[in-house]
Amino acid sequence: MTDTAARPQAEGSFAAGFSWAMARDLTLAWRHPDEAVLTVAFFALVASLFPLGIGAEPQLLARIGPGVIWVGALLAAFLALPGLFATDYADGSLEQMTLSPHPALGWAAGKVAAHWIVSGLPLTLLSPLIGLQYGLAPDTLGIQALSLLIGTPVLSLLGGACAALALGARGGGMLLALLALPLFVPVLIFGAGAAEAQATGMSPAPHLSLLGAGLIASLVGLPFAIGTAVRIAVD
Amino acid sequence: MTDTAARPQAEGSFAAGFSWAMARDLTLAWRHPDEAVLTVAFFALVASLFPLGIGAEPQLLARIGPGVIWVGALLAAFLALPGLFATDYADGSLEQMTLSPHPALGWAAGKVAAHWIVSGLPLTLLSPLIGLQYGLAPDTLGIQALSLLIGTPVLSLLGGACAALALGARGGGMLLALLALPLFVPVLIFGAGAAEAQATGMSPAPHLSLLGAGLIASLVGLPFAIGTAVRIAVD
Amino acid sequence: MTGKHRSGAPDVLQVRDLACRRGPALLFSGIAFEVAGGELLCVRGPNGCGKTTLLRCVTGLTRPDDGVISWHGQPAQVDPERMRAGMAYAGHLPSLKDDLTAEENLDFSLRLRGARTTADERREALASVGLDKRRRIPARRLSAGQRRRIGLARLALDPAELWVLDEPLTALDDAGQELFISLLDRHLARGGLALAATHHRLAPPSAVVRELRLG
Amino acid sequence: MTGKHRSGAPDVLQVRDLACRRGPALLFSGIAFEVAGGELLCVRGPNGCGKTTLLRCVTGLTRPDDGVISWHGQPAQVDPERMRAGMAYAGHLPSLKDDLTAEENLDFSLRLRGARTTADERREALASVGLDKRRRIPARRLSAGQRRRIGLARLALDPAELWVLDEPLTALDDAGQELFISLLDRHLARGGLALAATHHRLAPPSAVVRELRLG
Amino acid sequence: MNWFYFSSPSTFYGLAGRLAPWFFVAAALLAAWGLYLGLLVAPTDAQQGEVYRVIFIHVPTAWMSMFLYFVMACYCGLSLVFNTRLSAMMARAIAPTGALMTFLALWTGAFWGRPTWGTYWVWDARLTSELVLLFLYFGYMALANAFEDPRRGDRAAALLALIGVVNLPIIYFSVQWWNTLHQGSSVSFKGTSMHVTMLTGMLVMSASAWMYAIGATLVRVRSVILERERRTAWVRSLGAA
Amino acid sequence: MTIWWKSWSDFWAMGGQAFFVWMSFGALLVAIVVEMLSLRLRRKRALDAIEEERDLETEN
Ligand code: HEM
Ligand SMILES: Nc1ncnc2c1ncn2[C@@H]1O[C@H](COP(=O)(O)OP(=O)(O)OP(=O)(O)O)[C@@H](O)[C@H]1O
Ligand SMILES: Nc1ncnc2c1ncn2[C@@H]1O[C@H](COP(=O)(O)OP(=O)(O)OP(=O)(O)O)[C@@H](O)[C@H]1O
Ligand SMILES: [Mg+2]
Ligand SMILES: [Mg+2]
Repeated sequence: MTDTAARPQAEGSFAAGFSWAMARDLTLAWRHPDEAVLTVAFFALVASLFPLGIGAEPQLLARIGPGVIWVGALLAAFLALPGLFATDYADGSLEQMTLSPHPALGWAAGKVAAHWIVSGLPLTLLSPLIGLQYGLAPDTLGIQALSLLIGTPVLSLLGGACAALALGARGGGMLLALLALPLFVPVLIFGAGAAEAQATGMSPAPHLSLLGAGLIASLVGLPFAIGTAVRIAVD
Repeated sequence: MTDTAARPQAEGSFAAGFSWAMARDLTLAWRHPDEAVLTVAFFALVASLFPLGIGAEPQLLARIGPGVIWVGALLAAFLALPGLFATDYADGSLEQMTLSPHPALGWAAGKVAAHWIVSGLPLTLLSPLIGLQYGLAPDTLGIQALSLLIGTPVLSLLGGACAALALGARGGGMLLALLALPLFVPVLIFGAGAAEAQATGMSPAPHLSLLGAGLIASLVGLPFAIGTAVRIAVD
Repeated sequence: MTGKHRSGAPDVLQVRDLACRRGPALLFSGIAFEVAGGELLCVRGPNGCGKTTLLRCVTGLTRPDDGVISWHGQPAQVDPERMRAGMAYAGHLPSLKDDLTAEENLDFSLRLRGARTTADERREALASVGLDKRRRIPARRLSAGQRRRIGLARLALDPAELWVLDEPLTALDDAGQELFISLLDRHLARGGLALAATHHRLAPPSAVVRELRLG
Repeated sequence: MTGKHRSGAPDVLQVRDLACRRGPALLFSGIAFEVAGGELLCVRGPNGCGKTTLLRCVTGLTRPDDGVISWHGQPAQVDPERMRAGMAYAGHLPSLKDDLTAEENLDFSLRLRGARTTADERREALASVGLDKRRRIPARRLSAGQRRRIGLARLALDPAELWVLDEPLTALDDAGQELFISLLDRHLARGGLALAATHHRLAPPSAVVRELRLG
Repeated sequence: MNWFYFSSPSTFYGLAGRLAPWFFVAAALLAAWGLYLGLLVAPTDAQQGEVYRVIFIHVPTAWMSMFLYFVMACYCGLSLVFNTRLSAMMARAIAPTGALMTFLALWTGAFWGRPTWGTYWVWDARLTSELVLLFLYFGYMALANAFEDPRRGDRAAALLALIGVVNLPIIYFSVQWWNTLHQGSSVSFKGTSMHVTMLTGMLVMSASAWMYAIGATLVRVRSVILERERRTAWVRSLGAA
Repeated sequence: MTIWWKSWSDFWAMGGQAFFVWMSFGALLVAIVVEMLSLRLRRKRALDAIEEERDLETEN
């Protein structure tokens, strides 16, 4: 063989791909911290739109609180989705990722992880504050935050898969909605269910364990699905 | 002067710009009817998420019905916004529009009109159905639809202005949320207020006339603002 | 600026004292030139010297830091619509809609320019750039060169007096380049004028070609 | 296919019987070629003949309708990761992030390719393509040619054996084109191989250049 | 006096530096006087009790929140029409102080509302439009900083500020146009329904807030000028000294 | 211009509404402190940026 040995041949690995994608997306997000700030601002805005539209009776608010917070979280997570792959697709970065020696599993998971850190995590941290506005009890607030902590990564993973699928397709963001929202619904039900169970004096454990099971299943299956969807999109 | 007179010099006009933009955007939308279908689907989904997150007690639902429908409409209108100028910006069409002999007022208004026909109108037409699910009374349904009919064009105009301003900015959708949602709030309040007044036996007229005044003011001022914002964006 | 020779026609486009800064640096300043009917002015210079910026300043897309652009003897700010009606700009971006066919793309871009053309004229123009068979295919399915050719067809039908062209030969094969040259030649012969930024040699046979060196 | 002459090196890339259809039409079929270390294969043909499609089939981005691509004697499907590690693709799209600086763009794209480079190497590579002063500017502020030059710096540091290049000379000025040729020449002299689709003449002095005509 | 002389950032930088301390001194003196009147001298309000003393910050900050927005919008208009650099910088410098004033009006209003209306917050027209004002300030700042090229940010944000001006009359007249919980104007040109010490205290505090806002804006605009002109020769020589 | 209050403790108690009054005046104080600090910080940052750039320039 020829003397390309002068330069060591490239080696791909899951870890390298994961850390590459995460580092890059976090750098991009850090360059514009507004994005993360704005996710949170959106969440806060949606949560305050409801008292506007519905009126501000304390019991009513406490009653719909957990549901509204989860719907707000879901919409905020959802809004951040189109950006997850769209720009990488348009500027050709996705082609390069598909052609890189790192397995698709790695960079797909890395991108979703970065997305969660920028959108899901701040949202989870903010939720107790919003909950206070709706007059939720302290223990309910805790369960609410816990359910978001388990639930939002599932949202990011599911959303990532849908975003990747919708990439090449026409209709853009709306198609995404149609695909992602129905998948989000079970997460919403168990997530809001946990806080509501706590509020009404029942045990939130069954809901939470279901959410956890969902998280594990998504972690195992979805990054691979995302990689495959991206490969189809760039063809 | 030279003999370019062989080809008649181009003439610009408001009407030509308006009809050009509307025809083009409707053609594009028609090529993918999914977009319009999906706006409506998103609206329907958001509206049905609430009973899921909150639980389905009839009185509670009837109470929050108008608010939820308006919030759903607002979010659907909002989600359709980024697409309004983004692709035209990315592929250079906006540059060509700014350089066309037609005044900016014309094509800006045309684009917003097309956007409303594709997103706001179907949503208004669907609202009575959703209202029925929430158990609203027939007269409330009518006022609800009327308030949407007056209010959604305002949302499209305001949203269009914000989308044009946010063009090329980092932070994308989230910045748009920060800009647009606070401006949407008054529309939401008066819109939902109209239906609620009707539901509680008061006159919806003051709310509706305020909405109407808002519509007239937006029609007069905002297309011009949109044109200016686009001009700033392509610089 | 090196002019081979100047025709006697009156100057249609006059630029005086143009300056533009980008970030910290002054890209160019004190640029002055005029172009008369039948003339082609080529803007040349290495990558990043400001050719694109200069062209955009002339069209009015970018606001220059200094200088005056006159159109038929009148500053362009006075009646920008008039200058826009008389000027066609073809920049780096294609301004094609991927979902529309070649035919529809051409139709819409001409209507935006306020040009009145018939379907036959448009069809003929597309045929002349070699897209006859592909005029019903969505633009996203066309090759890089075929997409550029839609732009050529647009130029051929645009009534504008001034063409402002940024890298017009990109992605075109030899036949495509010849086609472009002949289009440009016809435009200039008719009394039109053109301003182009390019790394290639442009030599339409019947025209006065001048050069402006930047950087 | 016209080969000037063939070196004795073993073939690294072998393509047999490749066919691809787009829409109703067969773009090409029965395409076969092989490229050995030190060789450059130029794919030529008029606009829309399928050059880009051919290149994408070879890289594995597009699935061909028929044919086998072998890498070091083994069909590429058997171990796609191995072929991907040994191949760098530079297509129509720049794969630059507008918000990252030239330096960061280069760093991330090399890490994605699994290449280990030091900051000094990257800085030097950027300097060699003339971006020394602009390496801290976000890519969106760079001119068309400067953006392409980041791609040249990337190629210079990529350890890949095979370069797949689609219109590599687009938007480059004369100095940039020479720069690219010398990079390509160094790559080939080292025993690398390259596959390029272009409308320009490419003649790196020390290499075997062959042509594949399509359409 | 040659206004163009001072509209150049480099001269204005010096001028602002010399003027700002005086505005702060004036603000401090007026505040001391106003707080003395408001907190120590003024009598209790018959209906509301002592909590009415919130008025001495609520009203001045509420007025300033609107007034600063108006001034900011004027600068924005100037910068859009005449492309003057300094007015864009002034607008940027005003925004944070304006947002602060808006926030204070909301906050003090909320703590006033709890004992008088029994709630911290209601969605009535004035409160809502004041909240929208806060978001307009935030939107202005976010948009102005969202662009790579600061001058693009200036122009886009200026347009937003001009669109938002519509909100000002809504805030101001909301108590007249709608039947709101918020009370109507008690200061008018025809006369006032207030105790004279209260009125003086409120006006003095307003003057103080005004001086403070000018001072803060001048200090901030100096930083903005430095950020924006940091590559010019005069800034270079400035730092080297 | 006589002082209204009988004693300091009266003053601090604000007729039983101390919480609301002092939350408001306290917020004013905090706001001014925060703004002053942010003004300082912004000026320092601007000067640092100038310094840094000058260093970079002399280095090249
Ligand atoms: C968060 C809640 C509140 C907000 C956003 C708010 C906002 C405002 C604004 C913007 C103004 C100036 C309007 C103008 O000059 O006409 C104002 C004035 C005033 N507010 Fe409030 N306010 C709030 C709560 C309250 C409460 C609870 C009270 C007392 C019960 C109150 C009493 C007043 C009074 C007396 C004025 C002076 C009116 C005048 O003389 O013009 N406000 N408020
Ligand atoms: N759905 C379709 N129907 C008909 N033709 C199609 C379809 N999709 C693609 N094509 C054709 O396939 C070809 C794609 O060619 P490709 O992009 O590979 O060309 P190329 O040789 O790279 O051209 P260029 O020199 O212009 O870049 C084009 O001629 C295009 O018109
Ligand atoms: N914010 C900035 N800071 C520094 N330089 C900048 C900034 N914005 C733009 N530039 C520079 O301004 C120039 C813009 O040039 P322009 O795009 O007009 O070049 P061009 O002559 O068209 O080049 P090409 O031949 O590559 O297309 C580039 O050199 C770019 O690096
Ligand atoms: Mg250029
Ligand atoms: Mg091609």
